[in-house]
Amino acid sequence: MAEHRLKPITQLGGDAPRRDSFPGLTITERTDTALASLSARQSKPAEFQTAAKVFFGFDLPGPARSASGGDYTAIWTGPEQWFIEAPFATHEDIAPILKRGFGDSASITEQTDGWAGFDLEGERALSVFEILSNLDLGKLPTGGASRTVIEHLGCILVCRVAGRHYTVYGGRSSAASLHHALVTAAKSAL
Amino acid sequence: MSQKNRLSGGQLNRSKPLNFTFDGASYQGYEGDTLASALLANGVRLMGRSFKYHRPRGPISSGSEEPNAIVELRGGARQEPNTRATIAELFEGLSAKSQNHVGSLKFDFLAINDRLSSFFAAGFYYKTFMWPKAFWEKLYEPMIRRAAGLGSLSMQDDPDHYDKGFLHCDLLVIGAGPSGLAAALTAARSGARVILADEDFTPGGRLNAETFTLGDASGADWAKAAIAELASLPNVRILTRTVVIGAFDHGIYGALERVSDHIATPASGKPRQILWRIYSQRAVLAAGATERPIAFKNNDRPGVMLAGAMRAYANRWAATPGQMVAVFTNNDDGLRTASDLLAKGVRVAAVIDSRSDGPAFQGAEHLRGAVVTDALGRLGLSSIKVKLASGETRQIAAEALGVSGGWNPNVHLTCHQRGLPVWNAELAAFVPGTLPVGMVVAGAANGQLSTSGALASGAAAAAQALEGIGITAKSVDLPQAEDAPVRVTPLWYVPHKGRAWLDQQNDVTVKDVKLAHQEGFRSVEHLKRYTTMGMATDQGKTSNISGLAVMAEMTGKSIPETGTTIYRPPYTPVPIAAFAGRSAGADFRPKRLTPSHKWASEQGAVFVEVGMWLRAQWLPRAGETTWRQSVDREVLATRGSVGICDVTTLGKIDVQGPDAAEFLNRIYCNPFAKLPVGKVRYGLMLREDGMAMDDGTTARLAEDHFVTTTTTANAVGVYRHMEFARQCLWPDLDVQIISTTEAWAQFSVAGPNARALLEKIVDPEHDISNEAFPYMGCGEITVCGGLRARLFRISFSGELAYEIAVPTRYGDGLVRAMMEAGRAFNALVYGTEALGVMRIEKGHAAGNELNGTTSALNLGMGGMVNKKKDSIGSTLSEREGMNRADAYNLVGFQPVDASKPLLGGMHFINQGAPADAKNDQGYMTSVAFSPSLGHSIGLGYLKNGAARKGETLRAVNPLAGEEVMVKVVSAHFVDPEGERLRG
Amino acid sequence: MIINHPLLGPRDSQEFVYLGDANLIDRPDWAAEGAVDTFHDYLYQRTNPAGLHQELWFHEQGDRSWLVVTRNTLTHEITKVELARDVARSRGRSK
Amino acid sequence: MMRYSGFKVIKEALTGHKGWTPAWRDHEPKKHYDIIIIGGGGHGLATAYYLAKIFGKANVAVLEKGWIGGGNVGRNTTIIRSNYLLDGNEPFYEFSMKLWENLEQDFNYNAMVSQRGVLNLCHTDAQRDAFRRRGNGMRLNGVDAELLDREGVRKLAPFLNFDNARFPIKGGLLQPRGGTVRHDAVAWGYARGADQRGVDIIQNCEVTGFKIENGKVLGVETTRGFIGANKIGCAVAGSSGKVMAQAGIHRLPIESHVLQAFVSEGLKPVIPGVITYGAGHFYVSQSDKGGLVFGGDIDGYNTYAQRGNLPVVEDVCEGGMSLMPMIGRARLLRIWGGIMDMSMDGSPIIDKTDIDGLYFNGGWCYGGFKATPASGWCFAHLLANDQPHSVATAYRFDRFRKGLMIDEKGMGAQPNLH
Repeated sequence: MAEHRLKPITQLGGDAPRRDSFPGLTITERTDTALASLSARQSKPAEFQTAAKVFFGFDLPGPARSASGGDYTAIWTGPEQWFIEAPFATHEDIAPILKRGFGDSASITEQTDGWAGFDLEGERALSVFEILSNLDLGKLPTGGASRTVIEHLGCILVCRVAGRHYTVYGGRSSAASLHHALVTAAKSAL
Repeated sequence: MSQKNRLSGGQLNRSKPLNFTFDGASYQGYEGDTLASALLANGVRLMGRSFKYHRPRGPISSGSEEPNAIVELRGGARQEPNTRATIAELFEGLSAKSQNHVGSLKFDFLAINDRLSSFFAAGFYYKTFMWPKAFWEKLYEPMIRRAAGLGSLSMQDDPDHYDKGFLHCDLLVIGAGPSGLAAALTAARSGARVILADEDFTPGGRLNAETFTLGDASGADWAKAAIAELASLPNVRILTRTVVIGAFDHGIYGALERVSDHIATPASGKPRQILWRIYSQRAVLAAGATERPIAFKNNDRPGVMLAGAMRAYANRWAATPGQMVAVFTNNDDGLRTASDLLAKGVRVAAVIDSRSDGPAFQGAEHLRGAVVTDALGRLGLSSIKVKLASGETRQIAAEALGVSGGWNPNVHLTCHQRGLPVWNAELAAFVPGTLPVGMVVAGAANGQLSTSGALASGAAAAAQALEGIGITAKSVDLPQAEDAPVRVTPLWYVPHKGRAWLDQQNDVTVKDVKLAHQEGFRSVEHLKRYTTMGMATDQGKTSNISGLAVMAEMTGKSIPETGTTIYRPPYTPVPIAAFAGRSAGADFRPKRLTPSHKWASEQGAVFVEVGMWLRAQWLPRAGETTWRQSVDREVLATRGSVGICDVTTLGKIDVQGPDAAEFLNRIYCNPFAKLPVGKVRYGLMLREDGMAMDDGTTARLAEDHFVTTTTTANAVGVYRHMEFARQCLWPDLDVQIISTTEAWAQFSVAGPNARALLEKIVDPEHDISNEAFPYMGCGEITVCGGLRARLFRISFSGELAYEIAVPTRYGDGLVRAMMEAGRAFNALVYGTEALGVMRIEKGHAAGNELNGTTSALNLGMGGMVNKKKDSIGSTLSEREGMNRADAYNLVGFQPVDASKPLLGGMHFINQGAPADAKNDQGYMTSVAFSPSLGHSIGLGYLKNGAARKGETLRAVNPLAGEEVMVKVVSAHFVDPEGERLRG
Repeated sequence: MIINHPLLGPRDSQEFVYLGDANLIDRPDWAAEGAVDTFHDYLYQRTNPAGLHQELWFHEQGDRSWLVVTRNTLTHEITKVELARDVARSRGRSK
Repeated sequence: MMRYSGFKVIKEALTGHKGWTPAWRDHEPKKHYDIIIIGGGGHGLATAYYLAKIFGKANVAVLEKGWIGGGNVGRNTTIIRSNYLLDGNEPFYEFSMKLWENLEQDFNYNAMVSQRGVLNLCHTDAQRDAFRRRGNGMRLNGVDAELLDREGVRKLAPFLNFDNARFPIKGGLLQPRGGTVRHDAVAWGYARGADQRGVDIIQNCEVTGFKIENGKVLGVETTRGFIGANKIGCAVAGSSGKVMAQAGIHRLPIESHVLQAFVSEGLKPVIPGVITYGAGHFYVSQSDKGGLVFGGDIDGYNTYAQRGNLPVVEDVCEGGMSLMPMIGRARLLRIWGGIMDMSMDGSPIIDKTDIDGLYFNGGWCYGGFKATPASGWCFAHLLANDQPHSVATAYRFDRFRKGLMIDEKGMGAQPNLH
């Protein structure tokens, strides 16, 4: 990507990711991830399968799961649809990168700035989620992922390490409200 | 005052005395007390006044079923009306006030109602207060309202924080008495995920109130050990101070945890209460039973209480309502109260047993075959009158009377899905009938009233529940415990001329039930509604069955034939704030902020709520004193040079795939199949009923790639609708859609200098000249030295205009860069008001016009509905009622006198016709002051409006007594030929 | 309520948005004779059964699937949950 | 015929209440009636009352499957108002309001009609414009309406959240004549009035089938035997689908949904009239007993179960805590649910059916209570004269086919959005 002269801001409006610490938990603004949606086209299922294998080097995960390999993590978000995570620094242009791998066997849409991610890490993570999410996170294994609702906001929740590390993606425009909800819950529970 | 009625023993922490006040007087109690137990220990029996007759009242129970001892707890903004003293945990500094009296608790002027009670019989108000007609609202009702109600709200915003949470388990055990503990132990040892919820602050249920032993241990100690074991297991969650309030569909239970109610104020950031939504595979209801009173004359005197409660106060709380007590019972359990109080050193004046054939009682005078006929002592019991088996009446001095009419299983949660309980003649009580799916009932709640029976049924219930979800229960060794039979001879009330209370809080007496019967209100629901029985804060927990029994006697039917009331959630009342949780006040709903929010805040923008979004409404500058000054300036500057507006809030849906064009062709009423790549087209989307659903522009970025925009308000609904079409109507169309609304920061750049400004932003390799990038063109470009961006040549304002989009994180940078680049043109950012003014000047429909009842024809776009293809809504838009000659058409209006303002919501009346509904010609949808034209303008729907341009009409606003003469004009006020936007 | 999503397992119904009778899948042929009448029946007339009801729910706060849920309107018991796309295809809908 | 009065109450109080007689009598069904009304709810009883009183038809029976007043007239939030937007509705609801205003003297029963005002709040300029359109429409129909600004609202309800609101209060539309009525008393008053005029009120009598020959209805099968009739009117609200199916009408422009409602513990008076939040699902009034009576949106799924679920309870309380956080410590005492017959445009139907002699009254959505008197009168008019009453001409079945929907909210053919 060319060097341009526009300065980015984080989803919370800052210059650098924000970090909030609580006993047993830290909440960190996630700003280093590029995202795109990848949807298989109905007309070319075989080409899509092949492309996915070649491009990622791993099988795309099934419902409520994510899978990782190399630069990429694929999160199942719906039937025949995945969100692809990759390092922002090298994949800011993630949509054309994927397009090159999938051609017209997939529909690909840049989602990087559609979402605001927060990482919740620490041994008390589940105590906080229990007042945020109706998902049974106690049973969600490492790699589990689900779209759900947190404090009226549609979110994508990814379990990086069961019981310890979760990522919550919410709509970028409501990042401040999502952050407020996470921090309020952490104060309340911890 | 000393704790003159404090006994020895009990489960109190005597090393921790607590000071508290009631009605301003100071008292002391101990950790482990409730407000009621501490007051009783201090010799206070009078704690409240009844609802209707303002009768003096004391506690009749020691639990959440309490109808009488309800107080205003705490003060200031934290004042809690109607709090049951019987479950309010004592804490240092607690202050409580009695409620519902005029004057003091002891001398309540409204006690006059009691003297006049014969005029206030059940339903009296339906028969009077009707004359003269105006008096109801002016005199009678205000009088009634002033007298009614119980406690008071502080009228201040609740300062506390409430949480909502979600828990999952294999087995939810409701109640931690003997059966609940046995169930929880069974399930926990079997490896199931268990949640054990109990409303009390000390789990154990009746085990804490009784002197029975379980094996070698006291009941309380056994409970403590069981809880300790459960707490040590990782698969068990114990929730104390948590009442399960409702059984909802599919194993979902609501539960309220009182996290901080036992301390003066919640710790900083901590919740007062949490509303848990518990997802259970199975549930064991072990909610115990509630004792019921026997009604007799003046049975509501302070000091008359349930026998089991009297015993609980003595055993658990080491408190007695008096040093000389008596017991009145129709069953064996009542006798226990007498022996337990004797064991505590309280004198028992007599045991009045309505049965002649019950077991003999030693230790106090046992009057068998006798009944209590009256209670004396206005502010507190002093003596009772007893009718002996011989027929003689005897007066017996007593400060308190324990009454037991038998026990009613707590079947409430079994009824929450409209299951009906069934009558059990042996217990003379209703027991659970049809159960919610997944629920098993155990212990006293299921009619197993002995400790031994409760333990066994708890273990069995857990095993049965687990079997249903494929878990084999391990058997649990249960301790030896009492297994006494119930032996009850029903006695609901003692017949007498005086008033005998059933529902104490609402002052419903046996006479009222009889009157209801006399007047034909004989079904249970009629009885309840006519007399208000069971509608008080205790929901009739101690009165409903007795009332039913009296009605059964009247009708000559059995109790089950007479009916049962439907118990509904919540089991006990729940603060409204707890149901709201964190979604209160300004946190009611999340906010959505635009990419330029930070920049606009720095500029001092005034923001407005648009759905969930906050958008800049206008950006005032120094010296501007009214919003109109700012908005007029923004409009004129834009039309005069260039203005920028954040339009990110418009929905953007990415539509891709080989069938994307065909899909859009069916979603929109106008054609899309042949839209060239690099072009944008306006689309009108109809609902299937032919009414306009939404509108917006769609850009074709590639053969198989479109970006569709929706209005801000409809973004979510349109996406849902498109998914419906894609998945349900045409499942084999190869099209994929996804929202990209927030991924792109999008700005409108409008005005004669728009292109000049953008040429400084858009990288030079992209030619945006009019020839290379004409009106309705679009393309992917780069800006500011290589950042990927999208450019659309579309115009809402009617000016030469573009919309430019960059990834959202750069939106803030882009607006700053554009302001910098626009300095030479005096570029400014305009808000939603100026946006609105310009769209009205241009005659574009927006939310006010797309109100869900307007068709394409109404909007003046009837011709857009293409009849050569199938599209949603096209067929039903052909219906005759939607194509009448006098259908509404969207037209423009301007005041005949240019100085007159117009208002949205004015109605149109023909000149010379009276302003009434018959002559209503339509209404004004949107208005603005047009700074371009120097007068107000409006859009509106007018019957047959398209054919009426040039007419003069009255625009009336009877709400304000105003009217303005308006001229019907074209809705395109500015640049009607559209020359500017093509320039 | 809990909807047992065919792909995701049990989910709180609060994540879903309800539309109505699953017969809304059976959109009539616009080009047929009397289309206004058939569209009227399709859009406005409901059997509204007291008992088993096939109905459309959208997993809005989830995977964005439209589901056909078979639910008893007297007890709320759910006996079947299918992807609406599969149901639509089985009812002969295609492009 | 016993007349209620203050004098009578005093006399009975002094003589031990021995003289009161049943408010209505229990009848055995006769073999045949001129008119049978199915449904002993508010609308059915009102229909019978007006048939007898206004249209001179006394050979009428009301058949109720359970106890009268046990349907939606006994489970609603007791609000009356006539602040409708559209021509098809407004005159009808104003007719109803006028009947409310004279009801108690008319049927000699104090139903506590209390016109303390209905205030709808608005939170955006567009909402205010829509309220101005509505209020002006009301005024053109001769109905009272006032458009309040923010300060006007503050004067009326100073306890609302003016300072820390997610959706600020911009103003409100007030109908001063709106208010509340003691709901059960409406059913009982109509029942008593109808009974006194010769109508047979038959409880515990469930209709199980219709006898229809040659397209003409002849009577109903019931749990208490066959009862013949020349005409039958069906006014069963949430059971419309079930009962009409017995007559062979299997599809209606109606869905059954549950609306939950709530009451708090009794409190000293705080809420003056009825207040409706315009940015969330919450409306509230306070009963004469002191309970806050409140509600919000329907649960949103088809059901006949008369009970709902937690999400809506929470949503409604969230609305309340957003609009008036001072109610936080008031406790919600009881939740109940009623089955609403939600029509396809949110407006009711009072019409003949395709079966000769069978008439239908339904589709009231959650607005049926306020309509009770007018619905009864207009249905009686239709039954007696075979012509719609002039204020109910729009409530026809065929309006959907003709494209003449009466869609107050503009939500289209989706009942759970009305």
